[in-house]
Amino acid sequence: MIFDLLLAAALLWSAVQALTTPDLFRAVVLFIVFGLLMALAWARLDAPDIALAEAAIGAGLSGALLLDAVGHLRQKRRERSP
Amino acid sequence: MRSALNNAREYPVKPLIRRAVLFTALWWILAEGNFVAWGVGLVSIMLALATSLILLPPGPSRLSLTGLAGFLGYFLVQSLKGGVQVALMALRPRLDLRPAVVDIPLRLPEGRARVLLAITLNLLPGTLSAGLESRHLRMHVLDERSPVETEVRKTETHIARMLGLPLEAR
Amino acid sequence: MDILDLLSVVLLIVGAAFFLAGTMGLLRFPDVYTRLHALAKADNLGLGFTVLGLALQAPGVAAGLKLVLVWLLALAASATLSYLIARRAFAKGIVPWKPEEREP
Amino acid sequence: MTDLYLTLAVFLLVNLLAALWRIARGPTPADRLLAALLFGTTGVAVLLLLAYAGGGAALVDAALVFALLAVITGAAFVRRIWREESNGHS
Repeated sequence: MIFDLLLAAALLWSAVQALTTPDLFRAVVLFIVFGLLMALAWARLDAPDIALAEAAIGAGLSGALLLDAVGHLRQKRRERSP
Repeated sequence: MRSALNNAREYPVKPLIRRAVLFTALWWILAEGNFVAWGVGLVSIMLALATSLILLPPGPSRLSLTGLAGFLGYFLVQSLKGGVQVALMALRPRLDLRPAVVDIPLRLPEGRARVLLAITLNLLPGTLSAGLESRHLRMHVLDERSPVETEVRKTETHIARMLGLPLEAR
Repeated sequence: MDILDLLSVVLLIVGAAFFLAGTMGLLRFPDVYTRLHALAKADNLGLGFTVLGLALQAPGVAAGLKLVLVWLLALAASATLSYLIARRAFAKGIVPWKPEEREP
Repeated sequence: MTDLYLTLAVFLLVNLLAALWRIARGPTPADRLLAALLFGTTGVAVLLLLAYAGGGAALVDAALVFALLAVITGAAFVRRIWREESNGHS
């Protein structure tokens, strides 16, 4: 019970932070963290297969792709204003 | 003797079998001991075998089993020590850190062995590798008073014994 | 409660203590390098003890070995990653933290 | 035993929440990522505990994925983000 409440609070906090932070990189890290917490939530909801998919696709692959995208964006910005 | 060696190089059968056995054992563990899905398992084993042959072509390996056991024992004891040490540092009410950066000359030949050394040192007490140069290893040390060089030398010796590599005298 | 259960209780609690130490290190240590030390060593040891404690309760040999496999994977992952991050930090010129000189 | 597993899972979750503070504080990008990696290791432990607290063996597979995932994220970070800003050093 305490576990679920804490998990829900952390989920809400990371989601709000990820949406409102102005720093793109921090938003991506928070997104990854949100994905990992969400996987834990799925595990608590007796859906281990969705937990697996969430961890692999939601946090892992999308996280890495988003990090990659932020890297490209930064590089572009630097090229434009050296 | 020589012709046997040449044959082994042309048809790397032995490493192939060794790897196949390894991957089968891995699959057995992953499937938690039951062979219900062993069709999928067979395909996975084949794919893993092909990938490993592409990424890591079998070379002349002289992995010594006693060396491996020695290395594992040393590694387990030392990493336990490392964890306890860093845990005590983190939980002490007053932080007592004396970090320093040291360069340690390397004696292992270039290649996998050096990478293994750098990565292993990350889990041993108070050391964190931060860059392999051509002649030395740059390390961040948690406590400059600890005998880092002796520890690195010991780890080096264990790795060299495990992989059957010579250590350059310095 | 037999001796095996007792042993796994002890192992699990020791593991949790190491996790606590890792988190404390992450929060209290002064710079990236020292935090990497704390994460790589303490957390992996914590996971190791947790895995051992659970493996004693595992339904079969293969299930127990699978837990150990998870641990080995996590070990390799964090050792490699801390090397990569530390190397990049040095390349970027982040100066390691030094304690201020205190007169004895 | 199940009670102990759940208690320890709660304890580890509190650890995770403490690490969120490091993400909020920074100061360098690497510090934020380190906290995310801590989520990886500790998440593995939480999942394993949940698996043995009656969550089913499939959660061990999820834990395996957690452990793998940390490498992918970290490698993407080191190769892509933390790269070109160092003109002059390196």
